Amino acid sequence: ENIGVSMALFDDNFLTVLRNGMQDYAKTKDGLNLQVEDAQNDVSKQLSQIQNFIAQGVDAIVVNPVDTDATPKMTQLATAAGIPLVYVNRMPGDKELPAKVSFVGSNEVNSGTLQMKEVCRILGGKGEIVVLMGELSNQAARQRTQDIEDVIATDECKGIKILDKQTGNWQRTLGTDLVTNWISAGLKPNAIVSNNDEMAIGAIQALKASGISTKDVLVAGIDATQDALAAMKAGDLRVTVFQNAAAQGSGAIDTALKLAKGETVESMVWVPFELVTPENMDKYMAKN
Amino acid sequence: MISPVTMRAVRTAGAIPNSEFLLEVEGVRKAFPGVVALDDVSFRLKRGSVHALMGENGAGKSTLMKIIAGVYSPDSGSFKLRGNEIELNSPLDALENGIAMIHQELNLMPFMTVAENIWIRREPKNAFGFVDHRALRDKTEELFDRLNIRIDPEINVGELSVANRQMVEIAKAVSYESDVLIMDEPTSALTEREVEHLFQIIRALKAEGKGIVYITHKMNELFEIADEVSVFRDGRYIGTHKADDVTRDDIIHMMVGREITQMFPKEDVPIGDVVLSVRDMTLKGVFHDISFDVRAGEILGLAGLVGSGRSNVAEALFGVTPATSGEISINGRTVDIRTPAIAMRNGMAFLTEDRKDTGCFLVLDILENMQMAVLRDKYVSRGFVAQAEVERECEQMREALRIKTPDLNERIENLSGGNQQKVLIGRWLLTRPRILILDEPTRGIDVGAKAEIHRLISKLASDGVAVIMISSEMPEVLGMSDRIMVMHEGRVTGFLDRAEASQVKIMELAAQ
Amino acid sequence: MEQVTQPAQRLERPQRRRKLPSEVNIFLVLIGIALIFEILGWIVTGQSFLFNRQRLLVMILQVSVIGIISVGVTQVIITGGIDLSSGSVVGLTAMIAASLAQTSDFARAVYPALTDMPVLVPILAGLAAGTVAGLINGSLIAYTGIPPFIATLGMMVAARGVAKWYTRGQPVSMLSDNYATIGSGIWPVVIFLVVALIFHIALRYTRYGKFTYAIGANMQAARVSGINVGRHLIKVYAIAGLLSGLAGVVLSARAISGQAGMGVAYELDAIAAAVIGGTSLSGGVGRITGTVIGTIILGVMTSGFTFLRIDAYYQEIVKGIIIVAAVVADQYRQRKRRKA
Amino acid sequence: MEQVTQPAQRLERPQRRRKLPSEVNIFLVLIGIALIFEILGWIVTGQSFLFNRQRLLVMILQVSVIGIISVGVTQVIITGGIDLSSGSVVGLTAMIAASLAQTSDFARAVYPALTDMPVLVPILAGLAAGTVAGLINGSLIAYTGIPPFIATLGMMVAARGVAKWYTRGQPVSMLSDNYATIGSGIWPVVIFLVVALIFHIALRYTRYGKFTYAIGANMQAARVSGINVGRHLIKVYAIAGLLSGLAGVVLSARAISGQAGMGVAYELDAIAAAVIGGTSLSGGVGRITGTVIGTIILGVMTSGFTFLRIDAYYQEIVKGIIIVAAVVADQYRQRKRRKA
Ligand SMILES: Nc1ncnc2c1ncn2[C@@H]1O[C@H](COP(=O)(O)OP(=O)(O)OP(=O)(O)O)[C@@H](O)[C@H]1O
Ligand SMILES: Nc1ncnc2c1ncn2[C@@H]1O[C@H](COP(=O)(O)OP(=O)(O)OP(=O)(O)O)[C@@H](O)[C@H]1O
Ligand SMILES: [Mg+2]
Ligand SMILES: [Mg+2]
Repeated sequence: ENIGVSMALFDDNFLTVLRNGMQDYAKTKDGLNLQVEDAQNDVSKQLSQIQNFIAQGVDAIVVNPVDTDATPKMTQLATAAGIPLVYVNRMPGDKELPAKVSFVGSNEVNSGTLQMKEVCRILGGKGEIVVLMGELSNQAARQRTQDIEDVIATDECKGIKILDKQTGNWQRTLGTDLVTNWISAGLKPNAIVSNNDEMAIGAIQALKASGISTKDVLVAGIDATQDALAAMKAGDLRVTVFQNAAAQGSGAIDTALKLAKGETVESMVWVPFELVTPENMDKYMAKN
Repeated sequence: MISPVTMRAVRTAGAIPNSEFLLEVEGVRKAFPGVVALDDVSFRLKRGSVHALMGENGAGKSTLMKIIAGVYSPDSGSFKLRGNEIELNSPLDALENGIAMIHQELNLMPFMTVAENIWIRREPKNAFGFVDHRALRDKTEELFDRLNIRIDPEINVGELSVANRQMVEIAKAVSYESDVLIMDEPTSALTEREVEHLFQIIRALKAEGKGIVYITHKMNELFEIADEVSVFRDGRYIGTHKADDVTRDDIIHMMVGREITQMFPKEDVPIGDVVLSVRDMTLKGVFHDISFDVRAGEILGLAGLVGSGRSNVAEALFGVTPATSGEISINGRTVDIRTPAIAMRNGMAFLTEDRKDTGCFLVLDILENMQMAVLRDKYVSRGFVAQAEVERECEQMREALRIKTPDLNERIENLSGGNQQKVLIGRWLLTRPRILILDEPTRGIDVGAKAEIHRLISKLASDGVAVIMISSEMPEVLGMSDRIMVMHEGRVTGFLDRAEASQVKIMELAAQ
Repeated sequence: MEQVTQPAQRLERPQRRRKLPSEVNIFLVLIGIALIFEILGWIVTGQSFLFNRQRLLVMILQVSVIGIISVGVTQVIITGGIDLSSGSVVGLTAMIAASLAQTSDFARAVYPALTDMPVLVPILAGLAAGTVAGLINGSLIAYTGIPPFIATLGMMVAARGVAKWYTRGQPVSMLSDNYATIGSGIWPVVIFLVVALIFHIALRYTRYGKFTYAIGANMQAARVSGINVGRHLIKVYAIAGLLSGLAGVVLSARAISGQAGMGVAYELDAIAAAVIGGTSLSGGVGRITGTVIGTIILGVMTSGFTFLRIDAYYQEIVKGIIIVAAVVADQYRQRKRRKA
Repeated sequence: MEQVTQPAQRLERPQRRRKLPSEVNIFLVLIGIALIFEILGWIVTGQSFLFNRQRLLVMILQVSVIGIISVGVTQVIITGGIDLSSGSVVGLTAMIAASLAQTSDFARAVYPALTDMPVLVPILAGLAAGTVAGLINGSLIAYTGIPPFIATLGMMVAARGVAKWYTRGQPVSMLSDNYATIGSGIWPVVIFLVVALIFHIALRYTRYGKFTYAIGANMQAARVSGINVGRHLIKVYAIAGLLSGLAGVVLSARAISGQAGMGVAYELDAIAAAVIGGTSLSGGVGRITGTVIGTIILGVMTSGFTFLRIDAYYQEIVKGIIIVAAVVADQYRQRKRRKA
């Protein structure tokens, strides 16, 4: 079988783990040929890649959508060509997925919620935080930020106040710069909540450079990357959220194969988020 | 075949066989797409002599010199320097073998100082290997003193007038102390004073035993400075003579293959009403209180030394750099000329002095270059250009001006300088102006074409066009003008009628 | 004194050269690239690359948005300028157009009162927004005299900001079927080619075109020739903006969604297409036909990579090499012909 | 012919204008921007913007990587060229340098055999990789005659591809403490300023500098003056590549991690810094001092926005406007002075 895969972005650490998960899993299957393309965060490129796959006559397509609101068009293209389609990691915006189209992934609403609830618990429901946001035109950034705000709106976390939120475009050095700028502006947050681990690590570096202990300022990220877990081991990062990239990857390939063989599968295959704290971190050490 | 490196070694060692000729070129051929620029051309340059090169525009003079200076490589032909066969692969090779050239088109770096321009690649260094700016300045001043040039070495070249840039080019070429010095129309931007000054420099170099190739279209210069003269026509070598053995007419005949009877065919035409009237026009710091009238059918010559502000006055008249105060009226109506577009609407046309900077669209073809100005208000309907019509007009203009080109779709870049100038004249003639301002209209134009352009100007005047002609060539001003306005340092110093005007009187007013 | 006896020679040499338009070169490069893929295709996959209608369509389809921008950018480059803002303007106009093309059965519409509008409304809104951006670029360049690079860089940053601010980063979806039609099937290709044809004619046969070339060839000379350079530049940049707006409309219709991140780095592809097609960044030289070919080269490359299943890691490396090689080959052929 | 006897007159106007360096203007613009933030700071937050050592440091720190690139880019632009590849080369060299700076206690090192190397090894590897990229750019431009835009665009795409391919997209982390030092504290700022100083001197006081300006001002003139234009261009692009390599090293040391996506779009910021600082894209004009000021303007802006807690959505809009306004103000002052 030939499966065409269109990834939203190659340069993203998490998506790289996901991609590798798919490729590693594909190697265990005889006669399976994966063709992975990089959409470079461009909806139009992604659409074109799907159309190229269709012209190629692949047996199934796996899409990690750039823009979850643009998926109806992709669904339509694949359905019209009669080729099975599996969305992975980012939940498609379709009202309903037709037959031969599925989604494999985690519910993004959970990631920010798990993260913020833990932060709230550690802070005891009160304190001041700053938020490091991802790239603003990116859905995960908006969703995770929204989750944080939603948690703060609940009764048990009402005492928490957001001092400022700015975008670090997912990047470590921009995270460092932002936090340094905040510190120099006299902000004294109790916690820095970041939309991903990279910016969280940047925040830790900024704190250290400014002589502030990570014991006094809680830093939280999402993704449980290698660097993040190392930081957690060192006691600098206190909260992160594990999203099982490998499981999503292999799940997506499995689902695609089943669809290609004509089997029916559930339209939503969930792989849950898991909260990672210093207590349970060992079990995630070699995963992402 | 001796490599340039060996040559250099030999030369520095002083072990040069003392052959009679510095330079011998044999059977050179060079073709550009569609044009054979040089065909089996030979040329020899003697030590301690000035060898003039004459020929119509596009005859191939510059091309041959560029080959000698290592800019172009010839398709075939042999090349001897001081009796030794040699091959030049780059301008650097030529320079290191003692060949320096003043190019027809100025080749200076506008944002760098005069001193930096002259000594580029040869900057004096201090003990730490850094460029020594003080020494750079001193060396330049020394050079300028020797050549009797007065230009601030630390001013940016971009701020100099064309004439001064030309002087910088001359100084730069001299500074190489090379045996062979090629001058491609060095005086086209100079007035008599600087020309005389340049001749002094040339005589000194000649006395040092150097060989000078001198290209010009000005006959009088030829007889003043040249020892020998070679003539080219259509890429072919016609002949070489001692300057003393030939007459003006001989040379013209060799150049164009026919007689040219009258150089300044000024017709006497009835002078009409005042068309353009200028009162107290001032651009602060540049020119002051300029007042004059031009009548229909009249040719007003503008004379003055380099930098006297003639070009600035013309630019102000045409709205390129408008004056700060004063009044311009056309046909009795006061007009506020703020842009060239307004000037054109009032029937004006302006041929600028700097072909390259303000004239040619180098990368466009001849046709586009010629039609650009007229499209403002002719040959266009609903935005579309009536291409066939314009092309016909341009073709006629090409014939009238005898522009040498295989076809009008050639890039103007590939034309010889004189032919470029003709295209630009054509551009303005197409607009059928009532007031024509010409700034150095025959710069770089050969005798034959010059006569034609003069006839054309005359003809326009007789059709009732008011002409203002700036020229640094005395005979031209004297021959063509009905009246001459002389300027000095941004002020009008006097008017001379055709009858009373003479070179001496103009110089008196111009130098004050 | 030897006497020259022969009569004055004809100044004009008789042979009139047949000049091929310079696009022929880059067209040959395109054919070359396509043939290489065809041959490799038979070797590697045993399939034909070119004889596949669907693929031929996708090849152009996937670059038609770039192509539309590129037509505008070509004109800007011919004037000697540059437009870095096109990608961001695509993003902005995609948002604006999409926000006016939503259906009423969608609860989160940007303008709940303005749903189910006739399809012309979002289209015109997108075009207008693009034109305004272009007008701002042009006016800045004409009246303040700042370099086009800076004016359009400022617009690039600011327009992206406005696009994100417009719906606070939310994508705009649930667009009407009528609107989606513009971006479906062969439509984007048709729009691209029609736009290209219009401006091919405009550049070659109208005064607008002549003045555009003149300004790029020598701005100073253009001014002295009576061209109102400022006003003309504003026109050219406005048209470039308009076309970016059109690109934004087509893109959002194609994706049936408007997203603030749309069009990132499109300006580079558009400029690349123009330059590959022979437009000179120093101004005065360039043709729409060349740009179209340049655009198609980019498209053929993308499809060819997928077709040959070239590993995504190598694709970019190969793409970079092909861009350079295409221009080198073009230059080489041009030089050789000139020598001949 | 009458003889001219009087001595040659002074041909040039005698008055020697006292010229302020043109950077004074843009410096005043910088001061202006800083003062606006200072005043707004007191109004909005009741704090001083400028009198805060930490902020002053971070202002430059956050742009020092851009600044290092910009010094190289300035030289390229002075020759009349452009370098679009710097951002990608930063990504590539960051990966390469980082891969040689890993510690041995990390299980998944890129080169398990090459861990715990002396810190000079990754640094030199990064610099070498950057220089090679620059040499390729320069050679393409010098020998094939293709426009710098295309050569460096090709490199931009290809180098990013190589960066991704190098570790198949995996980030490279667990770098040694020695290596991390290069990017910590005030080091990046020091490196940036030393680099700027070196090339300020090189451009003003060495033949290398004179040739660079000469080529940009008039390439034909440079050639007939005997300058080997091709060879010099290769040097200039190689130096630009070297500095991008240095930037990659500093950036990866600062992040203590090498990632293929590093440096995206840095080339635009670097070019913007140079142009804001007065470097002309048409070549021949530009100074490192101006570039440094241009870079710092970008840094002040970023810090100012965070300081004033300007909503992220507005930041880009304001940034775009400030870039344009800075250059407009500079031009306006320059023109006024010229008239005076
Ligand atoms: N780079 C070029 N490409 C194509 N044709 C050229 C090029 N340079 C010169 N030519 C052609 O070669 C011929 C000789 O030109 P050249 O410049 O040597 O003439 P010239 O004798 O110096 O004329 P002028 O007196 O006008 O300077 C002309 O027909 C010109 O059009
Ligand atoms: N771009 C410029 N910047 C500064 N000074 C200039 C500039 N152009 C001309 N000038 C100066 O203005 C004065 C008048 O120059 P203009 O060119 O009008 O004189 P001209 O009489 O036409 O002489 P020329 O024979 O050189 O054309 C000169 O002193 C010249 O140095
Ligand atoms: Mg000539
Ligand atoms: Mg003059």
